[in-house]
Amino acid sequence: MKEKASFGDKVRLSYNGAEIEGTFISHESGIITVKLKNGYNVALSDDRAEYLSVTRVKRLSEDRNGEREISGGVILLATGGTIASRVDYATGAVKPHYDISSLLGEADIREKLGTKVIDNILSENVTPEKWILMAEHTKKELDKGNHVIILHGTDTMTYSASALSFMFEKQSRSIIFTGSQRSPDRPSSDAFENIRSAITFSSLNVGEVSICMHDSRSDLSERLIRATRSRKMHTSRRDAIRDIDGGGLAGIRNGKVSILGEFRPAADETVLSAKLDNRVALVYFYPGMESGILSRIAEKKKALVVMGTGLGHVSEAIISEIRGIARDGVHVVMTSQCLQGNVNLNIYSTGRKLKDAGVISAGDILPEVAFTKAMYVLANHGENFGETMMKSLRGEISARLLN
Amino acid sequence: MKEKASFGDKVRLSYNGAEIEGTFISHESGIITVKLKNGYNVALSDDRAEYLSVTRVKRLSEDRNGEREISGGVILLATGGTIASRVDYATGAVKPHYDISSLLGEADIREKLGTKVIDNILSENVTPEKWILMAEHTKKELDKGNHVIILHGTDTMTYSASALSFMFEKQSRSIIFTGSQRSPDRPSSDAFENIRSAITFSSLNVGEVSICMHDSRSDLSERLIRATRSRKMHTSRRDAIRDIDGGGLAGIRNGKVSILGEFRPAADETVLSAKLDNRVALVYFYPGMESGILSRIAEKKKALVVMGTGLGHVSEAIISEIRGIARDGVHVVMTSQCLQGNVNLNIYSTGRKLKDAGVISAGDILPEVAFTKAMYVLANHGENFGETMMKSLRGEISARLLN
Amino acid sequence: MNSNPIKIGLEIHMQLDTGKLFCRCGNEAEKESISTFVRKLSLVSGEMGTTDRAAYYEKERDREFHYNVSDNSCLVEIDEDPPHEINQDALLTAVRVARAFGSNVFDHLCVMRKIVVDGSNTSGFQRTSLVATGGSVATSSGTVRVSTICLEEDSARRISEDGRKAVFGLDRLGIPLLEIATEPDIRDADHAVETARMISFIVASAGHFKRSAEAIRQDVNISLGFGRVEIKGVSKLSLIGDGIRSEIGRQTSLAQAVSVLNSRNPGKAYDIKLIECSEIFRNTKSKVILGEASSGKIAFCSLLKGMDGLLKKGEFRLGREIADLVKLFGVKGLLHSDELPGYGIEKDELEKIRALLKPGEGDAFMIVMTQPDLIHVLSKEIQNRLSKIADLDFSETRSVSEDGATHFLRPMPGGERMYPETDIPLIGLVPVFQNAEAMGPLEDMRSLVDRLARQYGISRQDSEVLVNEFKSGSFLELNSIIGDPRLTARVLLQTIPELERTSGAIAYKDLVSTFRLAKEKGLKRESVEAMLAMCSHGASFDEVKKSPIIYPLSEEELKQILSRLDPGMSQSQIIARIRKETGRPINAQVLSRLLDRLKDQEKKSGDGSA
Amino acid sequence: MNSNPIKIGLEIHMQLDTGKLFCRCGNEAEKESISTFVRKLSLVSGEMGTTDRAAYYEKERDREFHYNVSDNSCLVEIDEDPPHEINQDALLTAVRVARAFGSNVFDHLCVMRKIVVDGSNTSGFQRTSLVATGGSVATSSGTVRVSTICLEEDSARRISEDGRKAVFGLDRLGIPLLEIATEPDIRDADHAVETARMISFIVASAGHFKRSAEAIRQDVNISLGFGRVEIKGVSKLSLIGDGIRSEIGRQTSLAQAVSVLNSRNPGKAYDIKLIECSEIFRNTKSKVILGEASSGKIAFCSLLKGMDGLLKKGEFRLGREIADLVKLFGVKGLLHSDELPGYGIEKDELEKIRALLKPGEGDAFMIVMTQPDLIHVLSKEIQNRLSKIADLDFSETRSVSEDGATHFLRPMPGGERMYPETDIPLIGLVPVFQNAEAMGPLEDMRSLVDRLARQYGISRQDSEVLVNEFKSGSFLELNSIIGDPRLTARVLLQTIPELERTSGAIAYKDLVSTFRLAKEKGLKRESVEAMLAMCSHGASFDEVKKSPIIYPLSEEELKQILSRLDPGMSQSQIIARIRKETGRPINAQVLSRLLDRLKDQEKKSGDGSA
Repeated sequence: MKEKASFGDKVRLSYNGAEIEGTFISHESGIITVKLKNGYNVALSDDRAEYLSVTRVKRLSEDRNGEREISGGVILLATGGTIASRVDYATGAVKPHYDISSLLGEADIREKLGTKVIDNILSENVTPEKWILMAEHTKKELDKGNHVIILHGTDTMTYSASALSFMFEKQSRSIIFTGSQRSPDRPSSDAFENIRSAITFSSLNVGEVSICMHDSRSDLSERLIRATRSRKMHTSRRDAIRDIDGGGLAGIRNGKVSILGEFRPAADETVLSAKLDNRVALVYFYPGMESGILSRIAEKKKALVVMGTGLGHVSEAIISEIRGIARDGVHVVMTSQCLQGNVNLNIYSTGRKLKDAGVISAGDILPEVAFTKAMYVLANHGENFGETMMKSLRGEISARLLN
Repeated sequence: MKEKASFGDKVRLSYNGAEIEGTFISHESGIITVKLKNGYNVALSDDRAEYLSVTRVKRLSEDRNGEREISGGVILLATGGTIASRVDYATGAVKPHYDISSLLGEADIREKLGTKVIDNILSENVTPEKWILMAEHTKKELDKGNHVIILHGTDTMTYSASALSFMFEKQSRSIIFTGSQRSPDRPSSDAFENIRSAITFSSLNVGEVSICMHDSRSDLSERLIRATRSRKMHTSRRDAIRDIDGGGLAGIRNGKVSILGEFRPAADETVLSAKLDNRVALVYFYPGMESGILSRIAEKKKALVVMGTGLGHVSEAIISEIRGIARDGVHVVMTSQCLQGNVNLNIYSTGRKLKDAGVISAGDILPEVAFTKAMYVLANHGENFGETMMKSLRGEISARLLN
Repeated sequence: MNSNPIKIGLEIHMQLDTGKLFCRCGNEAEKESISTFVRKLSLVSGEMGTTDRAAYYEKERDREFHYNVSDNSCLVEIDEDPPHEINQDALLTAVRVARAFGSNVFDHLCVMRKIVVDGSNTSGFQRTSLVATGGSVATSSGTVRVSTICLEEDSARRISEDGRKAVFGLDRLGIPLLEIATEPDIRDADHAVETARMISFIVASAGHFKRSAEAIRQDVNISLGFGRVEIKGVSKLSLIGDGIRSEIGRQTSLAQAVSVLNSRNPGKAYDIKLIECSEIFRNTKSKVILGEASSGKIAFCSLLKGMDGLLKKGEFRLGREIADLVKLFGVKGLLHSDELPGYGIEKDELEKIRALLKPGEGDAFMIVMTQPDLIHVLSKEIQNRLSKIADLDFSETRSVSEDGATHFLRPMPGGERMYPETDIPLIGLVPVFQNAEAMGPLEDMRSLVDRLARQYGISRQDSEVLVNEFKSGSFLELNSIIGDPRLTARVLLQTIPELERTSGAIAYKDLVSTFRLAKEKGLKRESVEAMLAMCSHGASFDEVKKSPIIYPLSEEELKQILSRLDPGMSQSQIIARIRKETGRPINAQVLSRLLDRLKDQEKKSGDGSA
Repeated sequence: MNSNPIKIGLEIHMQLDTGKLFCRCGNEAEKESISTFVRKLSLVSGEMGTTDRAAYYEKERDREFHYNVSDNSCLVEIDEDPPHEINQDALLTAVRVARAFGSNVFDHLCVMRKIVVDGSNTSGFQRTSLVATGGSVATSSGTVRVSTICLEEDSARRISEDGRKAVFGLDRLGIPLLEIATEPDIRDADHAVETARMISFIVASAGHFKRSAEAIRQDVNISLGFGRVEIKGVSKLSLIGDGIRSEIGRQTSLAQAVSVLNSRNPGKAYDIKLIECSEIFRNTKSKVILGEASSGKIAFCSLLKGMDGLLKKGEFRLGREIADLVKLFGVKGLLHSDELPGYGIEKDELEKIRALLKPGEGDAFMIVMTQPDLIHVLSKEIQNRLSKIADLDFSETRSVSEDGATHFLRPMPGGERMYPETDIPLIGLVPVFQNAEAMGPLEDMRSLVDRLARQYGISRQDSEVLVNEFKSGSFLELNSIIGDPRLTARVLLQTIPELERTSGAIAYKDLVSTFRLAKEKGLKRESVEAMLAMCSHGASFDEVKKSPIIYPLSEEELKQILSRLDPGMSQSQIIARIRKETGRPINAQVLSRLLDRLKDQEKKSGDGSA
């Protein structure tokens, strides 16, 4: 009885003696899902269901991506993520599926906007190769005089945005990442407000890669955050992406923009160095971590970003292992599990030993940002790795820590 | 010229033609450090310094640990950490070195207090074996009718306190961890207030393992936090250890205690299961993580706690690897890098695939707590690992998420 | 005119007191607003790619929704956390109820999202799932078929609405609702009331229903052949009957008006052009116009072709059909020619309006006071509604007021406003079946009445009322606290109904608290009643607990009062006097003892003085 | 009596304007209090295991310290982040200065913590390091040897103090201070002033010093053979001389008093027993006692053995030594027998005191108003101080008031109040030496005077004053903004001193802002002076910028005024009149042109009317 009907067909089935009539949705893992006329879906065990009739219904093409070129305006580049999610009938869960125009249906802003789909992935599947692609697409649009808004999943938004931040050594227009924590197939989605505010923020001409997301659980305010000082701090809240210590650039509330911090203005030209060396691993230290494990992770790597405890510590037991790894030419960068505050290897004996073992620390750089920065520095400033890691290139390290 | 003088001796040296007179501090790595009469230390390159005279000074014994047994009171168990730190002349940095009595010099509270040194380590060097030792010492004191205050480094305080929390299935008296972010050798140390408030909190008779630390940057208020809902969120602030979503049990401000949340009262008896299985690793997922790395980490492990992105995701590329690891009998527990909010494997296709691969998720449990819990569950409820991980044993999982 | 038979169907929604459906919050809030937040709702394509009409209609009123976060809500209600596992007690109850109706229960539950963009759901949808179809309930007028049994989430409680801002409380959002829908097998108003009662009883007997103000709501579907009208949210049984009767009357006369109208306007051209006419009313004395104008509204008027005498004359009430609609857009000032002159509008003003609109024979006109930016949508909406009515399509959603009259609420929602709740995988019901099996069938009405009377020693009459009013669950719970069935029955059947009639409603949680305190402190009926009276007058239970007047007078206090009283008074006179003076409960036993002692003393002192 | 030679040494502290020493905050704050926090300080064992006496003394006054967080501070100043790397500019300046004195610079810097528990350092210590020892400065009275050159952090600014609560601002905390200490080679007050000037010049000539109110502070060490007295925080050169002179007078007469005292009290028993005597003053008319009593203080008295006539008679002022001490504990009301009767205290009250204390021949007594809980510490502290004085040990830390008088501050700190700053590893100076080498030696006083006069075309006299008053750095910076050396010199040497004398101080940052605005808007001297006058009167620069009165009158405005004036007035009369009327700058050129034109017109109209 496989594939008796296809999505959208009208079906009649007998089930447990009763008759079920409706629209065929799916038939997976022994379950036939039918949408009844009253709108409810019912799930029927296929061993007890029998098709009485199937009426084929021709579905309209779903090709409504609505891509639209533009120059001298604002372009939305879609990469996937929740903001691009729709129901996946195969698993019953949400999957990326793009139709940018539906996101703009509400806003009376189509005129100044272009749209383009450059990828269609859930953001946990992003890779350094994808960042390079994103950067190249972005470069093309900047060169056309467009501000760029990248629609991206929130899970790895900080990783992607900071990677682009490093690769764009200069940028002539705004590059803003936005996304949503509630998929746009629900009326309460944050996608609409986030996109609208990103478009507003783009006119500030911030010459840094930044992120625009909700600033609270209310649909009243969005915040523009420096990519390299952002982090997703909640699995599900709308305001999950926070600025960690000094990453807040601008805010919007009821359409009114206010400047929250200093930022680099847009440059006259765009300089993109679309090179990343992906031989970097990010490692979380934990008490009792046995020696040997770091070396196994460091195999074939050029740099290791370690998330140590407190000011940047690991146990005595693996300091010597780190010394060996560093001696073998793998850069070891120390960050902190605490996320906030500076790493400082001068305070405790452990820190001094780590420093002596060749470990690099870079103030309050966030672990995820240190990870993407290491990829950029390896590929572009490999000969001065340590020195470049310690220098703030894109506001990723705070000279003054205020919180 | 090695070991010509020892710490505390009076010395006269000629240096660069001038004469230097003072107290000998150290001679390490080619540098002789001398404390001048005006209190300043000077560091002299030993190749240009010559001893003119050395007068031996007999130092008083430093044996002032001041251990003191007690029953029916409050006992401070010292394990090391910043709260026990003093200057280490070997490296010039701070190292643990215990003299509990000096911490109490200020407080007019000696009478009700006992003190005991059970270890002397920097907290990054703590191990599951040490947790068992701590638990056993604690048990002995509880059995004597004492409330227990454990002085511990803040770096891994959450790990240690949550490990004890799981091992103590019942406790007849308070077990409170405290520490300091500024070492007590400085007048501005937070140690004094933290210990004083921990002693006050102990009278609440909370039947859970908890943590008492500063609640703000001011020396005015401390907070009692459920061990399993605590996390160090700043490398250096006094209020670095925060309660993450519902871990606040009680507060103190100017000596006034207020109850902030519900807690389990002390039980009639103490039940300790001092068993942990240390074959657990904590792994941070990052974009582009290559397959193979997880398997290498999982070698000889019984459980892997993964810090995924967002609601608990990893890239498509390593889901199949996780499936293999799980099939080989290694439990895989998913937590979130976001730290706040629930892990939920039902929302996105990635999550559903992970669930299908056998991955366990446990609401909003913190990664570090999932790590110590896994050790406890493996050793004590190994046959029901998944089920027990998903159940809140010590308030580590919130039934209701309010933030 | 109406030759079609009347068809009536019911949807009964009953709250289950199991705790919320998709999180672990309880049904009752202690604090109703610990924080607030604001949301907007946007409309997106539904599962089948088309947008629902009713949803669109709500959205058109572009609003801001403010929510009060209660202490029985969490991130799930705030729409900041996906739903958790379904509440197993609620699921079990649903299955047991479905079996009691003889319905076909599905093996799996597909949780759906029903789009609701009026703000009553923070997510913009209500989670609902079809548990069973089929089955029936036997009534005195024959069998009424059950069409569907759904388990769904209750919506947020609407607190206030002011223009584009609506305020909701989250305390109710997410409480499980069991919805039993019947086929249109009901014949008339009385039959509907009986059917509703029967269905409610079956749900109540599953043990997870407690009667309270919002615990039950009924929707009535009624068709006279002009499309289906749904009367939403009827909270009392008696209103079902009244609503049905008045709706039948409304549709009947509306159909007559349409017939007149269509005869006058064969082309059915109901163009509504709202023209500004504020200049005409510059010096008006009309309070209606002046009042609205003072809040910035402006007068517009429009011709109503062919409607003269149909707007409000005799049985005809076409005017109200327009007024009910525009009210939704905040337009309070609607005046039409059937009631003019009047409302302080002078003849010369009317003449000027007529000069402007040039109404012909049989034409009417109306004047509305509104914000100019609403004019476009208002014209369109009025025109749509009139065209629909003229087509004898009366289908829509209506509400019913306390007097039984029904009012336009919104157009009837389409069938496509649902798509799957993607955050919740398919829920297998087989383990629930096993549990339901183990618990056996639900107790029927008669045997429950018998059991209550027998087991708790209350009168058969009381037992019957408890069961009929769905108070048996409350009775059992409260009695288990205090262990005094007669007191419990009295409180439920006399004290509370009387208090609710004379002062105000009493929350079920306060009732529970009252019984607990009475048990703890050994308080008697007088104290219980004093406490409930305070609750009914709006006191918080904290205040009640601390009030001295709920505690009986102590022996010492009684003695002191007695010493002041005329010794010649009878015991009942004394009780009345003390009650009046102190307002506090009197322990009759103690009083008797004291009076006896006083008499003895009197005797003795009498003896002494002899 | 005093056969020992007078020995005077100096410590000159000068702020370097390089930005802060151990973080990357600047020297100047825009906002002085963006948040606040509260700390306590606890005393712990020092490096050598003993506790410092002065530190203990501070701690005894158990206080709460409130800090205002300025916008030029970060977590380092809040003591919530360990120190960052040392400021390389400050380090380089220190090394260049040390070389200019011919001092021996160490190869490494050991940063130390100097315990300070008066709250002026959030950490409870000041970071300081010894850069060099030895060297000298040549003066007209011979060579003065330099003992040490230290680079340290400035302390927090004390804003207010009220009992146990002290308030500080973080804006100043952490600014680098270069401390030059001399050996006690200075002979007298005038020599001290000259030496201070010479040293300050050398530091200033390294280019990182800007004269401002708090930028320079001098400590004077003085010994007459009775132990070393340190006069702290002298901010003006002139006060150095006055302070030294008054301190010599004080010590000389104090030594004489001690000699009398010791002859009366051979056993040196200075037991202070404070006995409550409030009963005696129950009906007192003494305003001193009544005033203090109204704030809850109580009268205590004590015998002062052998001190009659030494407390305040002729040259003797032993009473002030006690009063200065008790003032630190908030005791304002101290009365002693040398000044009684007096202060409204009556004879019979004195008799009662005498009856209580029973003073013998040569004994004095005192009355103090204080809180009872301070009695124990007060008695102990007074007794300690008197014993120490009687032992001819006058060593202590003192302050100096504007009139040149010195006052007790606290006991002299011991030598053990320092231990290593463990958060900062040893700092190697060799790379700094290379930079210092590359920059060459500092410019000496004479060549700088020459260069300023020559290069900028200002008078030699102005140049000398600029250099002498350490204003050459400011001159160079300000002139680089505005490019007008004469205006710059005038502002620094005339405008500002005059304004600061007549109204108030002007922050250096406002001076910079004024010059920037003048440059940007092309404003002339009159405007600059108007701006500075506003600043001096306390206006914020934001207010200044927006004020119309700093902008010259436009041609139009001038015309209008002129049209109203008597045409017969002279140009200078006109200017005076306009200035008086408008208070605004006048562009002389424009005015002249207008006047000329007016005259022309007059002529013409004269012609016309002829």
